[in-house]
Amino acid sequence: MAVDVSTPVFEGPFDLLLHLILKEQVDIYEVDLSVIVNSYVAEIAKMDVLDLELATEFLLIAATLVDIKARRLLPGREDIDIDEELGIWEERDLLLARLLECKTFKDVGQVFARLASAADRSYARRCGPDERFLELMPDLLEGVKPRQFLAAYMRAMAPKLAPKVDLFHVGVIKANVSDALAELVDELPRIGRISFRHLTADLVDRIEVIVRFLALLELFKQGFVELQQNEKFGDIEIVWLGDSESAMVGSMAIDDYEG
Amino acid sequence: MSEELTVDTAVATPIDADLVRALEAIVLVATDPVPVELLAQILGHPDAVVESLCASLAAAYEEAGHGFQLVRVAGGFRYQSHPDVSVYVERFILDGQKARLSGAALETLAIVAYKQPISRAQIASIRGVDPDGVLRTLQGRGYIDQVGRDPGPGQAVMWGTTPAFLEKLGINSVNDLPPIVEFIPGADIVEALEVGLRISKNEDLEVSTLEPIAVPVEAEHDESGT
Amino acid sequence: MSEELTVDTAVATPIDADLVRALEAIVLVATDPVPVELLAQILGHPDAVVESLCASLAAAYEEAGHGFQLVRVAGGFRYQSHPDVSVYVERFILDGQKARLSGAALETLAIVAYKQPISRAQIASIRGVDPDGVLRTLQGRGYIDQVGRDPGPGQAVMWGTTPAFLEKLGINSVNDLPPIVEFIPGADIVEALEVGLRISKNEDLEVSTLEPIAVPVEAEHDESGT
Repeated sequence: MAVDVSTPVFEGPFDLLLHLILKEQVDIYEVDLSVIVNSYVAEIAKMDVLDLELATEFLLIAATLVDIKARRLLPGREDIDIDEELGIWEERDLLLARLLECKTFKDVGQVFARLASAADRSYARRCGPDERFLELMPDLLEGVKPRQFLAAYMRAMAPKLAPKVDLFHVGVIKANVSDALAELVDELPRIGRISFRHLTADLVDRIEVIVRFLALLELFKQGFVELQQNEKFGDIEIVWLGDSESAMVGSMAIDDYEG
Repeated sequence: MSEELTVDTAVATPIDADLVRALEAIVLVATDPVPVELLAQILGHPDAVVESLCASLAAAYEEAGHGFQLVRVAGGFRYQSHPDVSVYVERFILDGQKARLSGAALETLAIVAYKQPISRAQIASIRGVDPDGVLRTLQGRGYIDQVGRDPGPGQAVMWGTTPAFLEKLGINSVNDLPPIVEFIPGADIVEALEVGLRISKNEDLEVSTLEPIAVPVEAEHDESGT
Repeated sequence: MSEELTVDTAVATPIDADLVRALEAIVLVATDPVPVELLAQILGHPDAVVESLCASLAAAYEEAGHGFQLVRVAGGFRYQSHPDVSVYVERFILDGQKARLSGAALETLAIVAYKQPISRAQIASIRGVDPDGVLRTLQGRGYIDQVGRDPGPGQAVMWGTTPAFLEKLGINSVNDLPPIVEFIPGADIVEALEVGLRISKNEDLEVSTLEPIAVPVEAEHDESGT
C-alpha cells in the first residue's frame, strides 16, 4: 500500500499518529493497524534530519505500536501470560490517553485561532495622556544614575547564547537491542534492583537509552525482570527476577535497532 | 445627549453626567486596559456601578454606530477600533496585518493557558515534541512568561500566560475560556483512536475492563482488521 | 445615531456612515495627530471633505457631552481628554501609573541613548524581542521621541533621547554618559559558550544549555551603579 503521508511536516509523533488513525475514520471498522504501523515507520524513515529528542519519542511510540500489532497477530490463546497482556494494555492505554490529550489541545488551538483572528480586527488605543499631563507623570528616572545606563546597555549588548542547535549528535550511532540485552543480562543479576534512570545515567546518547528500554521490555516479557512505574512518566524501578544461567540471550529473536 | 441619557437611566444610583465623561476621559488616556477597581477608586463609586456604567456606555457606542468600541479585555476596559472598519485602520497602520500564530504556537498557548503554571517538560510530554523554540517565540511576543519555579526537585521554570495573551485573544481572563472538558474529543474520535490501537482481535472481557475510556466496540468488527 | 446624522448633513458630498466610523477608528488608534492629507488619502475623499467631517464630528462630540474631544493640533487631528474632567485624568495618572522603570525599559532606553538615532528594527534585533510597547511607554514619559526617518529604503522611524531625558539624568549631553568599554566576556560566559559547543556528555548538560544563561555582565559593571 502506498504510504499516503503527503500531508506536510508532522510536528511530532502524536501529530502523525492522529493523522494516520483519524484519516481512516471514514469507516472505522476498516482501520488496519498494520497500515498505520507501516506508514508510521515509513514516516520515521523519511525523517533525515535527526532531532534526537523527537526521534526518541517517535521510536518509543513505534515500539508500542509494534507491540500492539504483534499482540493482535497472535490468535486468541489460553496460555497468554496475563502480566504480559496487562503490560501491553497499559502501554496502549497510556498512548491512547496521550493521543486524546494532544488532540484536545489541538482543538483548543483552533478555538484560539478563531478568537485571535476576531480580536486582530480591532486595534487598541495605546496613545496615553497628551502633553498637558506630562508633568504629572511619575518620573521613572528618579534616582537612576548614568552608570546604570552603561550597565543596562552592556547587558543588552552581551552576546546571547544561541538557541541550542546541537548537531553533534547527528553522528552515526550504532546501538542494537541484542547488545543491550547482553549487557543487561550481565549487569542486572549483580545489581538486583535499580531504577531506569540510574541504569542509563552514564549513557551519552538518547538512542542508547531507547535501546536499553526496548531491551528491558524484552526481558520483562520473558519474565526476567519486574518493572514498576508508580506514576505516569515517573522513574521505572527494575528488579531482576531470573538467575543469570537461565538468561538465554542467544535464543531471543530481537530486531536490531540502528539509529 | 441621547447616549449619556441612556447610560444614566441604566444604572440605579444617581450618576451625574460628569461621571460618564470622567470614565471616558480616563479610559481614553490609558495605554493598557483599566481595571474596574481602579476606575471605581478614582471615580468614588462602587465597582458594580462602574461595571454597569461601562457596559451601558459600550452598548450606547455600539448603538450610535461609532468607529470605536469600549471593551472589557485582560481585566479592564479599553478603547479599540471597531472590527467593521478594520480595513481602513490597517491602511493607516504602517506595519499592516498583525502577526499570525502558527499551529504549533496556538497549541502550545492552549496548553499553557489551561495548565498554567506548567513546565517545559510537561508541555513536551503533551505535545510529544521539544517546545523550546515555540516557547521562546511566544515569550518574545509577550504572550507567555516565566511565572515562577517548581518547588520540587530540579526547580523547573514554570510558564504562564500574560495580559498581552488575553488582549491577543480579546478575552477578559483565562477563567472566561470554556472549560477544557468541552474540548475533549467526541465519541467518534475516541472510538476511532481506540479501534486504531485495539490490541486483541477477540476482546478479552477481563482485560477490557482496564480500559480507562468506556467505548463499547464489538469485537467481531475487528476480525477483518488484521 | 444623532451625531452621525449631523455629520452627514454637514458635508456636501454624500458620505456613508462607514466613512465616519473609519475616521473615528483611525484617529483613535493613532499615537500621534493624524494629518488631514493622510486621512483624506486613506478614506479616498478630498482634504476639504475630511476637514469638514472632522469639524462636524468634533462639534457633535462636544454637543453630546463626551469626556473626550476631537481636536486639531499641529500636524493633524487627535483625540484627547476633555478639559472639564482633567481632574479625574490627573487622579488616574497619579494613582494608576507604575512608578518604576522595568528592566526591559531601562535596557531599551540605554540602547536608544547610546546608539541614537536608531530604528525600531535595530532595537528589536539587539534585544531579541518586539520593543513597541516599551518604546511607547518611554515616548509617553517623554524620555525618547521620533527624531527623523532613515534615509534608506523603508524610511524607518528613528528614535533618540529627548532634552527632558538629559535633564532628568542631570547630564548635559549623551556624551556625558559613561563611555562604553569594549565588551570582554567574563570567564563564566566563555565557559558557558564552550559548554554549549561541547558534545554534551549527559542530559544535565543538555538541559543547562537550553536555558538562556543569565549573562553575568551586571556583576562586573553594575556594582557602582546601584
